[in-house]
Amino acid sequence: MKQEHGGVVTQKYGMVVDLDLCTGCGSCMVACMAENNVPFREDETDKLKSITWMRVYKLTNGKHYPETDICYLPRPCQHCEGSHGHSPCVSVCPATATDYDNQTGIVSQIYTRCFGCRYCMGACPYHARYFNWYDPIWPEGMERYLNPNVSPRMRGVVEKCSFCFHRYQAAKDKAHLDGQKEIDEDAYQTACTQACPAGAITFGDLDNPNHAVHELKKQPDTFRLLEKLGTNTKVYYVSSREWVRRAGDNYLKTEGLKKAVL
Amino acid sequence: MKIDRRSFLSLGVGVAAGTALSPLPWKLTDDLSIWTQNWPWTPVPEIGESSFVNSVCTLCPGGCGISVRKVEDRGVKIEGMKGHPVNQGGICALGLSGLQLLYGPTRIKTPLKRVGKRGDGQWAKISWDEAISEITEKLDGLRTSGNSHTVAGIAGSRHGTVSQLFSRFLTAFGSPNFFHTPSIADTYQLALQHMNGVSAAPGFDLENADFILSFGCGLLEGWGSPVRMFKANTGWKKAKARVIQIESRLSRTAAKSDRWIAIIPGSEAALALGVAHVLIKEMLYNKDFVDNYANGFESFVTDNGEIKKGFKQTVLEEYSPETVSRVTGIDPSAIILLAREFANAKAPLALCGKGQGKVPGSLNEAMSVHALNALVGSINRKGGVFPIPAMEVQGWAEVGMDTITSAGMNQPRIDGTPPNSLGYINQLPSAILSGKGYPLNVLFVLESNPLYTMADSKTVKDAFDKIPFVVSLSSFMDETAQYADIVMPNHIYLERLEDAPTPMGYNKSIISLSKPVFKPRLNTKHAGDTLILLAKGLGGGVAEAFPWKNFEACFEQAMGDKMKTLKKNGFWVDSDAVLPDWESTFNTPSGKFQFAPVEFSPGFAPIKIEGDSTFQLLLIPYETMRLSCGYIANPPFLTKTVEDTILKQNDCFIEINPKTAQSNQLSEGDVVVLQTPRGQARVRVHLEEGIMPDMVALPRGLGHTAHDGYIANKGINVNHLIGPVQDPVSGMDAAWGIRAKLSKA
Amino acid sequence: MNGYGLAEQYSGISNQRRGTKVMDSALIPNGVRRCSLDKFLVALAVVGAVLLWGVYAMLLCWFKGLNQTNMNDNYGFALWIWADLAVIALGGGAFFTGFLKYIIAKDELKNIINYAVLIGFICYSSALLILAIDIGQPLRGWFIFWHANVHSMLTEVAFCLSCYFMVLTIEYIPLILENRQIDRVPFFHHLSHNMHSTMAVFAATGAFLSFFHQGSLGGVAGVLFGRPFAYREGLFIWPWTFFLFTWSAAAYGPCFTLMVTRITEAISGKKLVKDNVVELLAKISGWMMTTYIIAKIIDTFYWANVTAPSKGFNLIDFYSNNGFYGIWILVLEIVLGGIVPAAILITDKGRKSPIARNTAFVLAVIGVSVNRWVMVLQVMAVPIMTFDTWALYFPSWQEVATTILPVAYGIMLIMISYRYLPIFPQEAELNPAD
Amino acid sequence: MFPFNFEWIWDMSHVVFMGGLWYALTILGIGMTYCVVKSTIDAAKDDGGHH
Repeated sequence: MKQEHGGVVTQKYGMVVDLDLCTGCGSCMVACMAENNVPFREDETDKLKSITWMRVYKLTNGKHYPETDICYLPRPCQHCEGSHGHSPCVSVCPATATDYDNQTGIVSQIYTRCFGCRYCMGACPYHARYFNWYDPIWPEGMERYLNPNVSPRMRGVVEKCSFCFHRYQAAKDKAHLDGQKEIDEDAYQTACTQACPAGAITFGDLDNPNHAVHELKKQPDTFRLLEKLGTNTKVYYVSSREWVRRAGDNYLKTEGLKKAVL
Repeated sequence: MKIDRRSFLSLGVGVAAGTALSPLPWKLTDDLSIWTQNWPWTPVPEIGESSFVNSVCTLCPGGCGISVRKVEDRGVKIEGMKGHPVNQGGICALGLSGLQLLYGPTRIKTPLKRVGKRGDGQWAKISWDEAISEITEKLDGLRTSGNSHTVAGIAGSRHGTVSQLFSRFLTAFGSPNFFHTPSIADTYQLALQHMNGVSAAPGFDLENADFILSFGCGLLEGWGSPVRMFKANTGWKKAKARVIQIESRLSRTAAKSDRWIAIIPGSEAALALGVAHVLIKEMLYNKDFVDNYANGFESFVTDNGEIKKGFKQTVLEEYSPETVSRVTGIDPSAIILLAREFANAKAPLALCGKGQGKVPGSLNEAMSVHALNALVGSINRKGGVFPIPAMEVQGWAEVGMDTITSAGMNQPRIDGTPPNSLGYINQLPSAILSGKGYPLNVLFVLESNPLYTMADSKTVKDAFDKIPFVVSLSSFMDETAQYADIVMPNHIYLERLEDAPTPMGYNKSIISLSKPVFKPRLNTKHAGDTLILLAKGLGGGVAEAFPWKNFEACFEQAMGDKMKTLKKNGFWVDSDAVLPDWESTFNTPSGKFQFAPVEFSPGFAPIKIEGDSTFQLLLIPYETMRLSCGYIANPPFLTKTVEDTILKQNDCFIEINPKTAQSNQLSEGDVVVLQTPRGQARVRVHLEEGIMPDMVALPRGLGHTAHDGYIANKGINVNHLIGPVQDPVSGMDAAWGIRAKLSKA
Repeated sequence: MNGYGLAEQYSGISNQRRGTKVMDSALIPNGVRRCSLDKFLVALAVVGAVLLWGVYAMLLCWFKGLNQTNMNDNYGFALWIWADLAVIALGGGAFFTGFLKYIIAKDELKNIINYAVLIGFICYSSALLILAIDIGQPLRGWFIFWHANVHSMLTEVAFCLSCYFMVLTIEYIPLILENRQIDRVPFFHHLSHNMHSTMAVFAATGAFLSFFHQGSLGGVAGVLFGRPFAYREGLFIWPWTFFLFTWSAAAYGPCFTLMVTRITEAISGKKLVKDNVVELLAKISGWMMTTYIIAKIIDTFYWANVTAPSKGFNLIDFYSNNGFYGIWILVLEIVLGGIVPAAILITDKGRKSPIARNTAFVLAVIGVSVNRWVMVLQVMAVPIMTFDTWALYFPSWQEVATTILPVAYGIMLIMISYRYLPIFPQEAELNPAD
Repeated sequence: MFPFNFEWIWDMSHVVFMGGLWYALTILGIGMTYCVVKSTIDAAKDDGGHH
């Protein structure tokens, strides 16, 4: 149900990613880079220094040919709620440069506030946070495509997926102007959701019964990444393959796969 | 005043304390932090009025509608166009990166004339007038000396107005040598010609099929129209349709399929016929279709009295599951199961064309697969395959044939094929190098990059060396442009007016309108306008064939009454087209579907790839959505998504089964020399369970030597290692791999 | 106070010894012997060269950014943060010795407290310098104070660290003021005296601050509930590592003070602190270490059997399938770097034997350094998502140089302080003029 | 760190944490002020008393 906080309707934005549909094509990654002015360098093959707010992981079932199997898993920031907004990264940031927005459930990052201590990166088990090791440089002329709704980051700060928060702001402003109390599901969609050619990503208010994600997250084959850590993420994954669901968390050898309880 | 130590100390302390207490250090600290938040070298995008302009993406032949977000006159984002029938709002990673091509450093800014040695990259900037007059002078000389046929043109495609204008230019000039970049679509067209008796492209009603038997098609790797394929795949998952992928490598398509059947590559046709064997033997085929609407199933007597084996007899005699199993490496029981499932499905559909279908491939294979569809009646019906007639330009007047033109057009094509054939670009280099026939004097290259995309790039380059004058109309400084004598840069797709014709495999005729979203940013010219200017410069009959003021006029005439719809919707769909039936659509001599065309019948004649037994491994190229391997090279964003198991720094990786690696004493990351009969390259080893033992796979799309630092010199171009293999039936390239060996570097 | 008094007590003894007149003798404390100025300057220059190398690397990091390091998005915390945590643990000798002297009134420790303070001062100033290099935006580093998030352990670290550094400065100033020339200025003479008399208050404040910042440094890793290797349950807002870090700093810090003292003695060729003082501090340190290591073992046991399994990890998962972090590192930390030195230092025999004692100091320093290493770098290395892999890292030369920089700086400060300030009250007595 | 910073909330965490901080800073400040002032006075006395 929708939450009311002091008369204000609050949302809990989240995603349901259908891994059966995801083909690992990379559209979500590029859509995100293009939308959010993510910088690039000549050599981006060191994936530990390559900023990809949305990253598609390749999972394998570890079996030999020809029983081997592959699954692709897009990983945006999981926008952990933890318990009561105590997400792993927000609680550790010394300068209040990242925040859990109770209004939307979005974990924000204030680039001009961040002074680059990288504690949040250490706190995040999903490697969803990226540091600007280099000055962002666009080849001459290419800075023309930069999106004015998202400020390019400077060297020395941490950045990450914001669930395209600027789109939320735009949608909110528009809803306000139109005299609407609520933001329509269509009015606010992330760039990756919109781009996904397989329609594998669904985005919306997890608490709003009118939004598709509300029901999708209750599917039987749903899981979240590292649920045991108590990160309480807002990105749900669906897979019909058991080994994929099991890859979502760590299990002791003696342990069976937890049935999705919701 | 005497300055003793004490007063000096006091003064120092005083100054320090005074400074500390003044607002100065605090103000400075604050200012410094504000400065770091606004570093002048970190760009601040300008704000402004935001708008969306619809167009079509022509970076690949997929023909997806796009919606370009603009802020004032800047393009800031490309998104999929909602409601476009091909992609329905979806968009691929390459399409999303388009603005990096528009604004990227690899664009050619102005016409160029080579000044240094070929390929050295030394250019003089010239004006458009200079470029046009220099070329027309040269062409005029050839034309008047009766050598008009020694001019050739290579286009990226043979469809679309610009390509047809290009072809028209060569015709009017008097040269039969129009070439295009071939693909599986050409082979399919031949299959349809032989078996359906029509000259058409194949349309697959994928969305309504419920059992997809894919013979190595990279359905999720860019086969057909990529985004449409993703959408179709999602539809299959939701409708619980089944996809069986027959492929030697666990591609993304294989991984997403319901069953992956690894096959010895090159034996796909045998499997198709093995499946046909089971269908026939177990009477699982569509009797109605086979008995009433098909010919050549049973043995028959030809016009000249020969008894020709029918399809049934051939298949029953030669393609038992056991026989097929030996060739394909697939268990007989798996073949039988597959056949039964295929037959029992409501709307089964078999497809072929390896990977993206960049290589035309074996005609035998295409016909065997097509025959499989026929057996189950999946021809010209919902969920099946049906012909999509090619759309010819209607509005243009016939090219007038003056004496020079007809003389030139009566010359044989340089590749030795009949004047009106599709042309075998794969045979062009050897034809040039063999010295038989006539030499080529001028080559025009439009929207294609043969020096990169054609197999055996070294030979292609040698052939280029024999052509004294190469003109590139590329927008980018690609390998071919770099090797040209004159570059007349085309507008980039977002700056130009053109049409995107029906993409390969799409089940309706469709034209999408590419309109100039941006004013041309550089001193470039629409290739259509360039061609018109060249024609006008040549005067005479050539100019008469190009009566238009500019390309826009030419285009509007070509589109005719579709123009209104195009302008309104951004696309035109042949919505009146009725699904062809079995009764009236086979245009063969018998009026029926031909299982065994008189010319030949489908069978399994394996394509012999190059290399002897000293090369113990098989090298196959593979394609991925994250590497653009055609005329367009990877933009930086796309390259950023390439996994570090494919590219690490400048090294690319071969995929190899751990078992094979072990027997070669190789482990993950090892640097090795990959050697084939065509060449060798330094690569690194990536162990991958998802590939058949004794094989190595290398991605297409790497190893550029031109373009910018974001893609150049990364990895190797698989075309350096693979040579073309001529299909014995179609004459087109059918190389699916090459034998190879590895040695430690 | 006594330190002051002692200096005065020996002020009558001339340092100008027959045949060894030193050019800067006016600055050298009375009654002690120092090498020639030339020799001193040459040594200073050698260390200074290393320092300059470090400064060059530091400037590279500041002007070109942290791409000069081999850190990456998996290793946001690396060598520097380890160095930071290690020097602060090792510098813990200052607060704990101060605590013992001023609060518990172990008066003998006055003979080593100066050096403990100096070492502490060096360690803490180094830590602050390293932090200033480590952050991506040094010019906005002060946002940690200005925009403080009071829930962050790092905020607690920053505040307590800075405050405690002020305390150390306050403790170090009187020592500087005791230089013969400075002492001649009446104001400084009195300031030194007055600061000494107020020192207990400062020391108490220092101990209070130290408790929190040492602890919060432990908390930095312990609160990471996204990192099962680091995460610990705890008391209120503080994970067990909070208390373990404070405790270990108190236990191991004095060992570092004693080790550096021993090294100083070896280099100067003089006995500087009497054995009974050393043994007293070693004994206290030994017992602290004993209790600490018991607590650490209990913590490890609980974590291995309860905390980690609840997150889906077995202990061995943290120590296998990688090329570096084997179970050996746990043995090194707890047995060799904990149980062994503790056992040596709590026995009379062990303490009295210089070899055993010094070995224990070294092992202890290694032990606590390994603990801090593990709590920073292994935390980053252990894969968490099942499809992650171990991330190993090797520092760049810039990181190494900037980490050595404070060492060089420390050596120089010790050289200068030792030469010109009466650091060791017992020096003159132990090394009589003739 | 000051109540006028916008992150500041009047809650337990801020009061305890910042309370501790300002408490420590106050002690250090007062302590040092005392030392400096007293030393100035002492030095002045010395001057008067023909040191």
